[in-house]
Amino acid sequence: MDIGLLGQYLANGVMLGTMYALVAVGFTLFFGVLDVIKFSHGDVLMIGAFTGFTTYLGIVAIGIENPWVALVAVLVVSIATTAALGALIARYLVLPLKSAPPLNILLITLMLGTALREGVRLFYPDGSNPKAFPALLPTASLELGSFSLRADSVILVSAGIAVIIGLNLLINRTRLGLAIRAVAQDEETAKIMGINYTMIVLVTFAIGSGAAAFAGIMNGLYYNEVNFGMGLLLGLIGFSAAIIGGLGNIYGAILGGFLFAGLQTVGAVALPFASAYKDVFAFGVVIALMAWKPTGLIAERSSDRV
Amino acid sequence: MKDDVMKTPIPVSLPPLATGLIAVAACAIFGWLFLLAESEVAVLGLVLLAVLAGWGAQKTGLSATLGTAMHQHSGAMNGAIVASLLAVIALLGTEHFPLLMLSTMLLYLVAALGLNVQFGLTGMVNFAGAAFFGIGAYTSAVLTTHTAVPPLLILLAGGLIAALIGALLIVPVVRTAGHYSAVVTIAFGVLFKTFLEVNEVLGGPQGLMVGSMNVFGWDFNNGPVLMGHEMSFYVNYALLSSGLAILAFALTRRLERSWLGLALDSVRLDETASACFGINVVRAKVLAFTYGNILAGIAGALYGMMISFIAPNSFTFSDSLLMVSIVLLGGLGSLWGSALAAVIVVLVPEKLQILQEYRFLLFSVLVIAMLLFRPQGLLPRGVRSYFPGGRAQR
Amino acid sequence: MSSIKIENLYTAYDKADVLMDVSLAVEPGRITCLLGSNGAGKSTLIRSILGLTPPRAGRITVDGKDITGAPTHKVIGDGIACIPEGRRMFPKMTVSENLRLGAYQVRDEALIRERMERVFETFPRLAERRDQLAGTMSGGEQAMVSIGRGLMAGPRILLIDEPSLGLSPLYVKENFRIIESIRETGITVFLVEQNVRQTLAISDYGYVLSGGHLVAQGSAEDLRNDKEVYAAYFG
Amino acid sequence: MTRTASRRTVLAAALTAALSISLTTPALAKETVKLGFIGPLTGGVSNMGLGGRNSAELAVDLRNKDENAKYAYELVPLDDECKPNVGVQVATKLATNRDVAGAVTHYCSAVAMGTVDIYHKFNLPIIVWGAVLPDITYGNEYAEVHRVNGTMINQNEVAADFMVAQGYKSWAIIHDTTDYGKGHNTYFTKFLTEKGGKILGTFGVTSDQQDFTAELTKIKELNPDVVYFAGLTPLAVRIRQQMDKLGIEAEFQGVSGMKSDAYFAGLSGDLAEGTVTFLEGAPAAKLPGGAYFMSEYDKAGFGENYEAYGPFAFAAMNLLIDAVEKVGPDRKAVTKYLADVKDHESITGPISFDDHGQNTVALITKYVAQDGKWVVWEDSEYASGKRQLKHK
Repeated sequence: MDIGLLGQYLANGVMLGTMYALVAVGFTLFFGVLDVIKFSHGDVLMIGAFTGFTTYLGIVAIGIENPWVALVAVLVVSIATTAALGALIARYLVLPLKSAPPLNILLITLMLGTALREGVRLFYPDGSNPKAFPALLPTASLELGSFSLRADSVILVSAGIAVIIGLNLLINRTRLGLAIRAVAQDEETAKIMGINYTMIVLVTFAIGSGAAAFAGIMNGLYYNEVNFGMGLLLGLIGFSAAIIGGLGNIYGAILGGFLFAGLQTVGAVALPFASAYKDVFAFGVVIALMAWKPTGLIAERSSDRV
Repeated sequence: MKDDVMKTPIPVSLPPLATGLIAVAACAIFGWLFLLAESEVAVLGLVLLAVLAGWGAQKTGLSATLGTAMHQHSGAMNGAIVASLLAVIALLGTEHFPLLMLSTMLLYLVAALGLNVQFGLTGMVNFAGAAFFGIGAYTSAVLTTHTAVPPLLILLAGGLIAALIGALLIVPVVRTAGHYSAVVTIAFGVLFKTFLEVNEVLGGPQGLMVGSMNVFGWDFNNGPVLMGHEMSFYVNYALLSSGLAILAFALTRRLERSWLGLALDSVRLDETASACFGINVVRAKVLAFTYGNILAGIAGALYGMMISFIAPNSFTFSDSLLMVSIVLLGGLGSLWGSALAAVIVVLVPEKLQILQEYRFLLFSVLVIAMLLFRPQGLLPRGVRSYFPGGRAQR
Repeated sequence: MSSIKIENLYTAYDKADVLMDVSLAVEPGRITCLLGSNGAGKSTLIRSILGLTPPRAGRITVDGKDITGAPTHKVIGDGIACIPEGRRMFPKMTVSENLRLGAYQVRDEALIRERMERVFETFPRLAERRDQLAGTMSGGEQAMVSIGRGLMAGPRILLIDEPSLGLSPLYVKENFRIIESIRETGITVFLVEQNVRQTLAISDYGYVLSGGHLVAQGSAEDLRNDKEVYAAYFG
Repeated sequence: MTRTASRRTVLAAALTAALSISLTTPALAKETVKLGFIGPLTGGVSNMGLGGRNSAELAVDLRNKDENAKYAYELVPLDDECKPNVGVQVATKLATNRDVAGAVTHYCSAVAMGTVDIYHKFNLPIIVWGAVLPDITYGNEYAEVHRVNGTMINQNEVAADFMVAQGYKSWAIIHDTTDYGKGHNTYFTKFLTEKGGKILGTFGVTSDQQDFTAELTKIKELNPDVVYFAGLTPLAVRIRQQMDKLGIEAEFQGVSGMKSDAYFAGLSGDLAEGTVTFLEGAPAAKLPGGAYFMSEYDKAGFGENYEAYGPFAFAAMNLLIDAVEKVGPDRKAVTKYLADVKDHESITGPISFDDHGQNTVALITKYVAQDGKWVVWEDSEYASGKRQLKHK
């Protein structure tokens, strides 16, 4: 295999890994503050993508043509809507079930995911078919032999990594982040410190969901297509990535995301059996990894959250 | 499908046993009507009735009386429940479809009981229930088409193979806990389905035919003739599924109330403490995991024969979720809860067929509502009680 | 100078009452202690004041302001701070971050820095270890962090829950000395303890809680000398 | 009231728990005959199922408006979720309902394979409207089972012929791992190899896959003339889009499952331009009945498009109704009538069933994407030479 192709695979993998990592970070945040898995995360991502798509249609309808203006509007509206949705989910579905068996939250959010998905499929105009997400980024491409790198991919990956770094700084360097970490480590003591627990939980869910919306838009801009089922597998993979990395640890989520992307790419191109086995391969490795490192690659120590 | 789905206010003065028997009879009649209900009006009416009855039973203390009845007269009550199940099957007699649904429900219950031992007792999550169910079904497909193994043995083989393949997961499942083991089973579920689809040997995405059940020359795909009337061939499957469900129920109950059950409970509550008391945590987990998979495998094997055609699409992650919902909706560790939830999870989406494409939306909203209003499950498990010999009482 | 007044308080977990008809007053500028054995309901009382376990009935006022059942962060906002039982570090945070959290509701960064310096003066050991993770410190050091954290908020009233629990006698003595010095700065202290002798030695007034009921009260000196109470409750 | 409206009513009724809904049509003197429809109404391929359901519904509604119809028809639509076990359930439900005289069933082949036994066992005459696996009709001797659409055999033979004639030499194949995608792959590979085409690589992908860059990068390395895709529209859209991302210049060739307007709705710019695909049956728009179907479908105001197989569902339902009109709502009689169907006019071309109930006039129409529409090849500017398919 020549270097160009290798570079191409690498570029694909990085793109994929960035998206997975963004989703995984959300899982890790929710798990950190509330010890819960919010399984509707993938579908919230889909809602973010559809909100962005609808915003774009609206922008075009009022006659704004500039793609950068459209992009900003799409991002702002979709992240805000999805963040609000995340906070609502936390307030009305997750917090009320805190004292119930933890699996119930998993089930209720799974069901919510189904409801969101079905809702879009049934009530969004022609929702059961894929939608063409506009290409708002410059598409100039750099061709180096068999390696083709497009400007939009570069922008997307950079933006995605910037968001992850930003989230990391937010968690580790700000007063809000301090409160989030405090809640994650010891809810009750955090309250005693005067932290408004409910508010922090809602804000965390809003942040995680906003990140999902960003991932959704990124997905749309990259694949130029969104559909009602896009969140299902992404959610599943994001969850697996968060777990193999080690739950409650942002670095773990990032590691897990890139690892999963790598496994899929390797499974599809570098292994002797048919490429359709790539998911079998990727998930098989996940199982083996869990047997080897039962608490993830970056192990969660006693109460190492966020 | 019993206990709580009670209706008609009964004077509290009746002795618990009488109340209990009337309740069981009422549930049986209700179940029979619900299975037969076709029109949206009838279905809606019955659902409303059940909700009202459940609510009423709580309010009037009827459910407490029922609890007492189950507690004090377990022999009579269990007998009555089995009898009314048989009565419902007999009443349905020639009705193919309701019998098919009833059998499906019972088989899902068997699998859910297995999961309940994993989830509810031992605290091990398993999101690959449908995969183990599927392993059973595929085992029966291969064995009925390619071998002459007696079908009753095939059921056992289904359970055994499910346990064997499950053994591959034992290391990661035992070593991990909580969400980490959730991901192991989720990964396995996805892997299983994808493998079946990609692979050609087991029929690929197309699926496989499954031979019918056959006990000593009695082919289950021919309707039995009873007093000159030909019954639906599904009566065979309904009877066998009932037998399987009753057996699984009794066995699981027995397990729950034995020393072993106590050990599993303590593993769930505190692994470290259990280890301190000399409980072999690893062995307990291996046992619970295997037990659950065997039940799922056996149920799947019979399900495959009944449905007579299987494909990877029938054993997806979302099917595993249905099984998980049965366990959680019923209440973790609650066997009767699983029974009630199996009815809801299997039957309600089917009855919602009248809503066509809207049915899953409504179903998911319903489950969300149920979880919000009854976070501990519909019939939460009572405080455990250990009885030497495992007999009765609750 | 601030005070807490508790009137006819009932608090329950699930359906079982843990506190029954408890009334007491924490006088401004003094150390008021609450004594009682394990399970008497002492910590529940603290939780009730803080709003962690809202009372079922009764009234809690701080300087005349009703805080019954208010959310915890509001109670803290009213000038109350708490040094919780068992110290409760944020184990994966550094000493400075733990201290910083003590002043979570303080917005003035300069003030926070100033207070942190004062804590480091009081506990020079912490100054050396400000970047160490709290979870990796010894029990005694954690106790210092916990007390320091309580002071970071600059409270008017400080609730201290069993500061001697699980500490070596040397540290216990040191802690009580510091608590006594806290009073000197004008902070009202409500001290909950099992350690009768040392507690009464530094307190001004005391209450005795048993089985959820208040069974005795009096000045620290009276309680010290009350043979009956001693025999009945602290045997 | 139209069916769509009544469905909404049912939903509203269920949600508000209002019991008083009236679904009864105004009193008619006619006897009511129930006809079934089964397809995937939920899940990933529900767009196809809903399109089929709407079309079948339209056939029933139109006939009910006809004064000369002997019976009043009522549609019993059921959802098989594209899962064999659910399919067996609903097939049993339908087949054991004595009021149902016949049914138009299944889009998913695996489901149809699982249910044909049931129809045979309970003697319910059915017409398959979308499933393309040959074995559904050819794998058994059941008199009850018929199919109006062609099998994937016909389609791929025409496809291979046509593409080789266009001068293409080498192919890369992507197929989804469902029965649909794998089946198409099998037959296309067979016919293409026979006709001398060269297959450079075959890639299986899962039906919910989003990212194809790994497979496509490998395809880029293989450098084929054509990328053949066997699967449905959503994946086709993603693959075409990502081919462009990676700068793959090959011609894109599809199968019947992507002959949907959603292909254009899903693709930005002119990426769709020049894609070729194949569909069984005559082009609906060209037959007199086809134009009528399209305008009536628009008028009925369904929320979803009729998609590639809607016309088949419409044709199948009409055929079934014709049978009932002729011989009455008796299952045996309907089965017997269907066995002898020869050159029955339909919007997808004439229908003639062979011994296995398979429509033998499996006309295959070639389509090319031109200016955001699927245009019949012979009418296109590509055929006339005004435009060129992609040749490297």
